[in-house]
Amino acid sequence: MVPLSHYLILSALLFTIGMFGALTRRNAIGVLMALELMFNAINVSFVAFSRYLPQQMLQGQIFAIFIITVAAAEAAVGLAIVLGLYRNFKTINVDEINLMKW
Amino acid sequence: MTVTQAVFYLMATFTVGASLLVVLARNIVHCAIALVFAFFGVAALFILLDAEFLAATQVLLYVGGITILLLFAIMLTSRISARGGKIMNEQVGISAVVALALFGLMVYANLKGFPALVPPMLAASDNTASLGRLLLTTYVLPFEVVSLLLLAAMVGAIVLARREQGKD
Amino acid sequence: MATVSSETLMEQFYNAFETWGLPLFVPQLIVMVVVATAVLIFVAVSVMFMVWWERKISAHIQVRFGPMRVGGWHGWAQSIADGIKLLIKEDIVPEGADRLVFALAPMVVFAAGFAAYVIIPFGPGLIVSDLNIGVLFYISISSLTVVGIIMAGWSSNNKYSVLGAIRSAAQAVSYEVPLVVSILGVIMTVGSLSMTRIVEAQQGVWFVIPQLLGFLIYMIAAIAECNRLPFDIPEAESELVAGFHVEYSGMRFAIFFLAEYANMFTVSAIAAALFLGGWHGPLLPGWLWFLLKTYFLIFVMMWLRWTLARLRVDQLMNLGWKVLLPLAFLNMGITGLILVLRG
Amino acid sequence: MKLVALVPLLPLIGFLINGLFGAWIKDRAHLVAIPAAGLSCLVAFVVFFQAVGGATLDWDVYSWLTVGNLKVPIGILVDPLSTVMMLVVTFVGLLIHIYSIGYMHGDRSFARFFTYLNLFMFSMLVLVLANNYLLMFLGWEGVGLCSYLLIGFWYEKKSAADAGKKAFVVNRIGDAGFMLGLFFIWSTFGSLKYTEVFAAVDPALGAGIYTTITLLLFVGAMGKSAQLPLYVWLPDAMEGPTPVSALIHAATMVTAGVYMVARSNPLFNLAPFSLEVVAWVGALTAVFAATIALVQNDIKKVVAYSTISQLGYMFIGAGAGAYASAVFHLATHAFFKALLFLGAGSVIHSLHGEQDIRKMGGLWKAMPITAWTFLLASLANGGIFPLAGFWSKDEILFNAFERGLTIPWLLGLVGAFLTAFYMFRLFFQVFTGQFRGDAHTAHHLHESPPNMAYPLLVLGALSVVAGVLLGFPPDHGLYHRFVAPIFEAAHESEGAAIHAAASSEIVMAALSLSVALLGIGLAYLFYVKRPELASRLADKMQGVYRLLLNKYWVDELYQAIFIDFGKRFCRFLWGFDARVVDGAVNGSGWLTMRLSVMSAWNDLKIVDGLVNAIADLIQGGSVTLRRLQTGAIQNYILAMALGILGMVVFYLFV
Repeated sequence: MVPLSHYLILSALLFTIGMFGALTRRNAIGVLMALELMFNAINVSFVAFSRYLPQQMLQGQIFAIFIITVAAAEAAVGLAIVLGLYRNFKTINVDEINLMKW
Repeated sequence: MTVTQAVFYLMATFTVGASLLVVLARNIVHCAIALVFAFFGVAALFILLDAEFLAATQVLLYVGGITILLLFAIMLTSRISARGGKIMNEQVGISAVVALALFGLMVYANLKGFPALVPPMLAASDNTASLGRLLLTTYVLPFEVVSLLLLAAMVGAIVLARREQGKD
Repeated sequence: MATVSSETLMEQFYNAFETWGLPLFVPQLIVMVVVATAVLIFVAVSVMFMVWWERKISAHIQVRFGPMRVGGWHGWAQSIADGIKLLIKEDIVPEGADRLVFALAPMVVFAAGFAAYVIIPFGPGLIVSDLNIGVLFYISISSLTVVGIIMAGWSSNNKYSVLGAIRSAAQAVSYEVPLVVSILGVIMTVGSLSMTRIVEAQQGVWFVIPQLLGFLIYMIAAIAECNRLPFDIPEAESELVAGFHVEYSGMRFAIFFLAEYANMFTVSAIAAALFLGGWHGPLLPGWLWFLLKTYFLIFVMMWLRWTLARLRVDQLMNLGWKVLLPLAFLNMGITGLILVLRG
Repeated sequence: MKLVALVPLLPLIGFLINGLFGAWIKDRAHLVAIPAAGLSCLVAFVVFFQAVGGATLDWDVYSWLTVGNLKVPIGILVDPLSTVMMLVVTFVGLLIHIYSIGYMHGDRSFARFFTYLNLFMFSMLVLVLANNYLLMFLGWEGVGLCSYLLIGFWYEKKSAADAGKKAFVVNRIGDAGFMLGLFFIWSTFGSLKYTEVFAAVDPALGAGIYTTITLLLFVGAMGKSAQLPLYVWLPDAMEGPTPVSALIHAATMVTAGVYMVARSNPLFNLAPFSLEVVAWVGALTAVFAATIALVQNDIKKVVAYSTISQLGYMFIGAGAGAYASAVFHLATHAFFKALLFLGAGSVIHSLHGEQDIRKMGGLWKAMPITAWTFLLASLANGGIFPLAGFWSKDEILFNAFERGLTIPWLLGLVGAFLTAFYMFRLFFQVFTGQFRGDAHTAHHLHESPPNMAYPLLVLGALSVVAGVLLGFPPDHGLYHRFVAPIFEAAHESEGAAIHAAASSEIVMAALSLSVALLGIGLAYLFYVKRPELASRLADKMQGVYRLLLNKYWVDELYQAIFIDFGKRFCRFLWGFDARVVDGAVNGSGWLTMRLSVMSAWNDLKIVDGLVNAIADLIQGGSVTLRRLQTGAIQNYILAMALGILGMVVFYLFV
C-alpha cells in the first residue's frame, strides 16, 4: 500500500510547482492555470486524508468538493477580469499592468 | 510492488510531468492542454483513493468547465502566431529558491509528522450517497454559502466581461 | 444465466494464471486488452453500419436510392470502401499548424467517445464496468470532447476552424447543462448513479413515462451535443466550410467521423438505458432489445436531421438557456416534490 | 386521504401558471383557473365522502419553523369542520369562477383576475385546512392580501384603491389582536397545533387566561368578519368586481372569523364572558347593519350590509355555544348570499354598471332567471320556511334563547324583521314596477349569458334545499350528526337543558317566521302597493332617515376620532419639537460655538504644530517606502510566499 506521506509529498510537489508558476508566469491566464494546479494539490491532500483517516467521515472529500466549487467561481471571475484587462490594456502580461503603484 | 503502488507512482510521475509542462511550456495553449492531463492525473489519484465521485466531479468541472473557459479566454486574447518573447518575469531565480525551500520544508514536516501511515481497509460502499447526505445535513450551511458564492461569481463575471454600452 | 457462466469462466481464467505463478495483473491486463479490442471492433462496425444506414435513410427521404453498387445488395459495402479510401489518402498537415496539438486532437476526441462505452449496459451483466458513478462518468468524459474540438480548431491555424471550434464549444457547454439536469430526475427516482441499477429500476415502468419531459429535454440536448441538425451550427457547411475540422483529411478526418457517429450511438444508448428501460422487453434477448431501442433512437436522430432546418446561433442559445434549462429545472423540482410527498 | 393535499395545491398551481405566464395567456386564463378550481372541488368531494365515513387526518407534511421550542409544521387537518368549510370554499369558489368568465369577459386584466381568484382559493384553503394556528394565520393574511388586491382590482379608480387600503388597514387592527392571541396561546400551552392546544386545555388555569386569549382572537374575528366596530371596510369593499364580493366578501373570507371561533371552541367554552361578548357584538351588529340596509340605494351596498348583519347572526350562534348552528348558517349563507351578489352582478352587468336601485325596476320580464333566483335568495335570506336561511337562522335564535341570552335573541328577532323588509324592498325596487332608467339602457336589457346563469341556478337550488336536507330536524339533522364530534364538548357543558322541548322550538320558529312575513308584507305595502308611503315616511322621520342613509356617520366619526385627532396630536408634537426641543438644541449650539472659538486657538497653535511635525516626518519616510509598491502583482505574491515560508519555519523550528 502507498503510505499517506507519499500522497502528501506529491501534493506538496504539485503545490510548489503551481506556486512557482503563479510567481513567474507573465501571462495572466498562465497564472490562473498555476492557481488551479495549487487548488488541485490541496485537493489531493484532502482526499488522501479523508481516505487514511476514515473516522473523519469523508470530511476531506466534502472540503474537496467545496474547493472545486470555489475554484470554478474563481476561474469564472478571474477570466472575466482577464478579458477586462485585455480590453483596457491590450495585453494580459501581468508585469506590464502595474498602474497601481506609488 | 503491487499494482496499486505501480499505478500510483506512474500517475504521480505523469501528473508532476504534466504540471511542470503547465508551468514551463512556452505556448499558452500547450499549457492548457498539459493542464488537462494534469487534471486527469489527479482524477486518477482520486480513484486510487476510493473517491470516484470526486474523480468524476474533477473531470467534469476542471476539464469540462475550467479548461474550456481558459481555452476560450486564450482564444479571445492571443493569436496562434503570438510566439516568442519571455514567458517568465524577472523574479524567476528568487521564486525558484522560495518554491524549493517551501517544498523542502513541507517534505520535512510531512516526514516528521506522518510516519508511513497505511490506509485502513474500507468496506466497499457507495461514497456518493454518504457524500450527498453529509452535504445536505451536517454541511448544509457551507453548502448554501457556496451556492451564494457561485451566484455572486456568476453575476460578477457577467458584469466584468460584458462590454460597456457605447464602447465598440 | 450468461453472467454466471462468464463469471466462472473468468475465475477459471484467473486461477490458471495463478497456478502458473504469474502476478494477478497479467490476467487483468489481458482481460482489459481483450475487452477494449472487442469494444473497438463493435464501435467500428456499428459506425460503418450507421454511416451506410444514414445514407440510405437520407436517400429515401429525398426519394432517391443512395449507394446501390458497392458490395452488391443495396451498396452495403459502401462504408467499407469509404473507410479504405480515407485510410490510404495522403496525411496533410497545414502550414503554420501546431503539429503536436493537431495530431493529438482527433485522438482526444475519439478517446472521449470511446471511453463512454465503458458504462453502456448492453444487457444484464453485459457491461464493461458497472461503475457506481456510471452516469456521472459519462457526463464528465463527454466533456472531454470539447477540449479535443478546441484543440483541433485552434491548431489548424485557420480562422474558420477556430470559429467553428468556439461555436461548437459554446454549444456543447450550453447544452450540457440541461442534459445533466434532465437526467437528474431519473437519478433522483432511482437513488443511484449506476447504469445497471437504473435499468433494473425500470423492470415495471420505463422512465420515459414518468420522466417524459426529462426524456424530451435529454434527446434535444443530446442532439445538440452531437452537433447534428438542427443544431449543426458548428459545422454549418454553408457558413463555416465544415467547422473545426476543415483542415483535417484522410485518416485524421476518419477518426473525427468515427468519433461523431460513435457519440451518436453513445447518447442514444444512454437514453435507451435511462429512459427506455434498457434491456427490458418481452421475448427477445436483452441485448437485442437494447440494440433495437438504441438504433431506433439513432433512426429518430437521422430522421430529424433530414427533416428540420438549421437553427440560428441566437435561436440555439435561447432554446438552450431560456427554454430547455428552465424546463429541466421544473422537471427536477416536480420530481423532487413528488418524491418528498410520496415519502 | 392524503389526497387532500391536492385541494389547496391545485389552485396554487393555477395561480402560478396564470401569475407567471398571464401576459401570454391573456383571455384564456379561465382555461387554467377553472380546471384548477374544478379539480380541487372534485378532490374536496372525494375527501368529504371519506370523512363522512368517519375518517380524519392530522398530517404534518413537513416542519416549517423550528425556533427554540416553537415548532410549527405545515400540516393538514381534515375533520368534519374543516371538511364542511373546504366544501363550501371549493364549491362556491368553483361556481364563482365559472360566473366570472361571463362577468369579467373583455376586461383587459382578465388573466390577473383569475390569478388573484386562484391565489384566494389557495389561501382560503390553507386557512381552513391548517392544523395549527400559525398556518391558519398565514392563510388568514393570504386571504387578506387577496381581498386587498381584488377590492383594488380596478386600481385606476381612486375609490377602488382607497377601499382596498381601508380594508387592509382595518383588518390590520383585527390581525394585531389575533396575533396577540396566538402569542398568548403559545406562551400558555407551548404549542400552536390545534390537537396539542386543545389537549392541554385545562379549566384549572383559571378563566382569566381563557378570557384574554378568546377576546383577542375575537378581535381578529371582528376585523375579518366585519363586526362592530371594525365593519367599516366591508361596504367599501363593494368597489371590487361583483364576483369578488360574492366569493370573498360574502361566502368565504368574511366567514373566516366564524370558522376561527368555531375551531377554537374548546377555548371559548372555558371563557363564558367572552362568549357573552361574542353574542352581544353579533346581535348589535345584526340589527345595526340591518337598519342601515333599510335605506341604502346602491344594490351592492344593501347586500353588503345584509352580509354584515348575517355575520352578526353567526356570532350570536357562536356566542350561544351553538357553534354547529353558526357554521351551518355560514354554509347556507354562503349559498344564498353568493347568489344574491351574483344576481346583483347579473343586474349590474345587464345595466352596464348601473348600481342605483332608484334607476332600476321591472327587470322581471327582461331577466327571468336572475329574478327568480334572486327571489329565492331573498326568501332564504329573509328566513322564510322552508328555505335554507330559515333552518339555520332559527336554530341560532332558538339556541340563543335557550341559553338565556334574551336581549341578543330579541335583537336577532328585530333583525329578522328588518332583514325581510330590506330584502324585499330591494327585490320590489329592482324587479317589479316600471323601469326607471334611461331609454338607452332599457333598450339593451338582457338576460345574462349561460355561464353566468348556470351558477345562479345551482346556487338557487342549493338555497332552497340545503336547509331541509341537511338541517332537519333542527340540531339533529344530517349536518349536525356529521360535525357533532367537533363540538361534543360544547354540548356536554350545556347539559340536557337545550333539548328541552321540540314544541318550544316550533313556537320560536313560528314567531320568527311571522316576523319575517310581516317584514315582507310591509315591504310590499311600501314599495308595490303604495310607493308614496315610503317617501312620506322618510320625510316624516327626517332625522332617522338621514342618520341611516349616512350609516350613523360612523365613517365620519372614525375620521374625526382617529384620523383628525391623530393629525392634531402630531401637529402638537411638531410644535413641541419646534419650540422646546429646537430651542434647547439651538441654545447648546450657541454655547458650543463660544467654546469652540476658544479651543480653536489651542488647536491652531499647539495641536496643529505637533501634527504637522509628525506629518512631515511621515511624508519623508513614505517617499522612500512607497517604492515598495511596484504595482506588479507577482511581487506581492512573492512577498506572501516569503511570509508563508517564514511562518512554516516558525512553526517547525521555533
